[in-house]
Amino acid sequence: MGAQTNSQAGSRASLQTSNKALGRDDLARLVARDIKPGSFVNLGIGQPTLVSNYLTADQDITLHTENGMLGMGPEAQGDEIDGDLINAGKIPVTELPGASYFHHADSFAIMRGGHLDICVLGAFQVSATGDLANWHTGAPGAIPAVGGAMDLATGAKDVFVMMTLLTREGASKIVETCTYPLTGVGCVTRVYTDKAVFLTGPDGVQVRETFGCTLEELQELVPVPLTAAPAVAP
Amino acid sequence: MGAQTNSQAGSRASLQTSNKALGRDDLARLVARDIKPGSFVNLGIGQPTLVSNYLTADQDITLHTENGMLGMGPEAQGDEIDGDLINAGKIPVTELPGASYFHHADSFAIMRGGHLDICVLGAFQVSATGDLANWHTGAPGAIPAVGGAMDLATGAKDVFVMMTLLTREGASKIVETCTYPLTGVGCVTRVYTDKAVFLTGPDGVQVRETFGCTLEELQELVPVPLTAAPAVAP
Amino acid sequence: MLNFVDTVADAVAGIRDGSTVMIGGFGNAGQPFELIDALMDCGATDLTVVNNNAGQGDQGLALLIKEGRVKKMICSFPRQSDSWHFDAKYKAGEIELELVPQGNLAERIRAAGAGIGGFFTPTGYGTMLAEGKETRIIDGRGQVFETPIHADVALIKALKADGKGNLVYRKTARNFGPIMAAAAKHTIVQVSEVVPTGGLDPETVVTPGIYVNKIVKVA
Amino acid sequence: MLNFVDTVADAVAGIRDGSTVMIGGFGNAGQPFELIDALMDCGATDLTVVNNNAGQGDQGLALLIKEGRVKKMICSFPRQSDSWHFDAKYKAGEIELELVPQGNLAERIRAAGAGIGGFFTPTGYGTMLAEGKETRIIDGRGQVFETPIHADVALIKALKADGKGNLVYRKTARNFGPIMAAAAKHTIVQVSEVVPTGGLDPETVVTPGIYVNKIVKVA
Repeated sequence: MGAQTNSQAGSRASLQTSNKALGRDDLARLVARDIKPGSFVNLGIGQPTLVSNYLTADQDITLHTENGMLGMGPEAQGDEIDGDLINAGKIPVTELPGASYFHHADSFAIMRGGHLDICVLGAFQVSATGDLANWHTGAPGAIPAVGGAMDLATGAKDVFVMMTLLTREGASKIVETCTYPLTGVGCVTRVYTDKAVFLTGPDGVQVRETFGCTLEELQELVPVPLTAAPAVAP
Repeated sequence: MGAQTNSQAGSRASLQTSNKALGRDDLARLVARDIKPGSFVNLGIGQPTLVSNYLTADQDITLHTENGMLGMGPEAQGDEIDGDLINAGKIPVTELPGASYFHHADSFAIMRGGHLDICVLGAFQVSATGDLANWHTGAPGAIPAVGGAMDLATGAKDVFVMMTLLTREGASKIVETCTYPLTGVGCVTRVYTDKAVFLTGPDGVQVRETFGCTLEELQELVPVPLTAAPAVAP
Repeated sequence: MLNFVDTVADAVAGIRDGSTVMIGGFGNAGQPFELIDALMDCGATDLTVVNNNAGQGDQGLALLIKEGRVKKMICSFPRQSDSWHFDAKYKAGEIELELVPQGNLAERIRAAGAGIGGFFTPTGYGTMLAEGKETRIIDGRGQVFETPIHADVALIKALKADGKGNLVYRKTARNFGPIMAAAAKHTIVQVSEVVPTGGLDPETVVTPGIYVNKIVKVA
Repeated sequence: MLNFVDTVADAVAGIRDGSTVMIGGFGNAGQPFELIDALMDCGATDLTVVNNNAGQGDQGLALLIKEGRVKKMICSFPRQSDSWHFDAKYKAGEIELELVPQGNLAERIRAAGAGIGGFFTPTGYGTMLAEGKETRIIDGRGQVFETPIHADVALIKALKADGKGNLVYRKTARNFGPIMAAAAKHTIVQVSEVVPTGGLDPETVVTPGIYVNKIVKVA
């Protein structure tokens, strides 16, 4: 499991950093390693929450939870469980030294004011220009619920998406134009999937590394033009 | 000095509640007695500050200072003086039990959000419809400075003005239309002067009581139509 | 005027049919359950309720919705695994929903308390939640005009109050309490403890008493 | 990234000519005098300064103005009994003044930190300070459109910082610190005391460390 997380080796010549697709935990570990030391980060509900399991003390990452806290610690266990100390997913969590509490408007000001270095979100679809769809299927009769997704998508300096590349039906979730209702326009900067890491933005979609496939094989799965990213540190 | 402060006696039949014009302290005492128990009040810099000398403990008035405090106490004396505890006039003050501190945006939210029951301000001019001019003479070359005057004028539920009725030159400061630059439009609800208490608003100018003059004598001084206010508790 | 009352029934007395009621809390943290139960018991109906969610399980706000007392929800996240009473009313067309991104919900409530007439925000721009709203490009970013959410009444939960109505909260239960207290004409607070005036450090007061109208201690 | 530095000179190193610099304080309370002196010494010029006032006496901001280092002041109350250096520059046409009602100043700074593109407020409506600005009637009240005030740098004073950069203030010295810290790209704080991480109660933190970049302890 060492090679695929050595992400700095992702050069044009050796895009493939794993000989098999990544599992959810491997992907979470990879995202965790890509987060710069000292960053302030919000991890979305669901798969992104796994990232916290792989952050190291050396990284000194401060986690934000939008219901009103910086310095959130791991999920609470046993006696630690306190109904007044929960995360955005309403799961009991813990408080780390140096934490702080604030009300909802102040908490969303942190997100909306561009103060978070990174948020990590799940997605239904990401477009070639970084549009995000992750809140609503748009299905007739579905009850919509948005929460803080739009604030995170438009507010954080970098928006990382974690998702499987393909739907259960085998369709690419990286698309030319999102067919699901949008969460934000042109906001996603990086997409972590089981088969590759993509960089998205105004210049189109670049591939930083692949897992268990070549760039050519990946291109066959994804309906937008892919190019290899220049070799740079993540 | 008892009669003129018995303001509830100000009926149509006996508008005159003092046989002489009021001094600054008498006026401050009168304003203080008119403030309803339990009110939250901001006293402007200068003459309005005198009002605090006449508030009683029974009234349980909470004073706001816009630099960031509720529960402001009297001016600090001797050892009480603390450079970190000042009022909007930058005078050292004291803290009463039950005080609270907040930052400037939160403090002005209290003012601008309509949460103060009363603010008391000085004025250059007040118009018949309650326009206020109190921040700028408009003189050529004068350096303008506004501070929190406009926020207080537009934000408080009731805006009381304290001023002499006449300028040094003998002109009425209650005017048809302000000639000085405005602080706020239609915001003043009551004007306390040395010669009378006026109620201003969309219905024109009503006189609640007079000091050392009759309504007729007052009308000769003031260039807008005056009527006697219906006898009601202040 | 600040009043300390003895019962939650006294606390909610006077809430009228047709009122807009803000209810604090995010999940169970900060939910004023006892005040919501009292609102249920007092009979007020035709309510517009502002809350992050739209009720969970068979308690509190969910029951108010079940009983048809809520004509409209303003919230960010109505659909949850146990929001069945809302779901049923919504699918039956018996409740109106104004869905608001959570940050816009918080900022609009804050705007009401702070006397702001409206504001532009990038959140929601280009999405279906901005449809029909005024937009403009500011500094190169698309932004949406959002208006304040005022309320007749706020029901919130705090940890402690002093005799002046100053409030402190506990951990993430703080959430919507401070902004709802400022946005409502009449703020009703349930607290775990009332301390004498002077018993809270002025540096640590989160909601100044100016925003509080009624306080009830709940065991 | 948060850095603790040893000297005020290190703290202000890197402030460039032409920067917009917010300076905390109201009167002397909360004025970061040592940081202002260091800004004086570092030589940065052509500055736009955001402060409630425009310098008093012969110290701090007044000296920066006297030395011609400030091209523009954004403030609410420049004219004071001892604002002679500003007065002279202003009368000589050597300094630009953007006069802002104090609440608009605070709210515009807050808007910058909170990602708001602009807002409508009744303050200033119908006055000369609204001339040339967009207005509209909202709920029957005239309102003026105001835009956020961003800054490159904020210089503020707090009482204590912990190892994470969380700040608490003291009494009315809090004033502009919290909102300026959020509105500036780079926030530099002078404190009286640095305590270990964990040494501040999380309930009482006023400025979370996310808003702080450099901290220097001043004796």
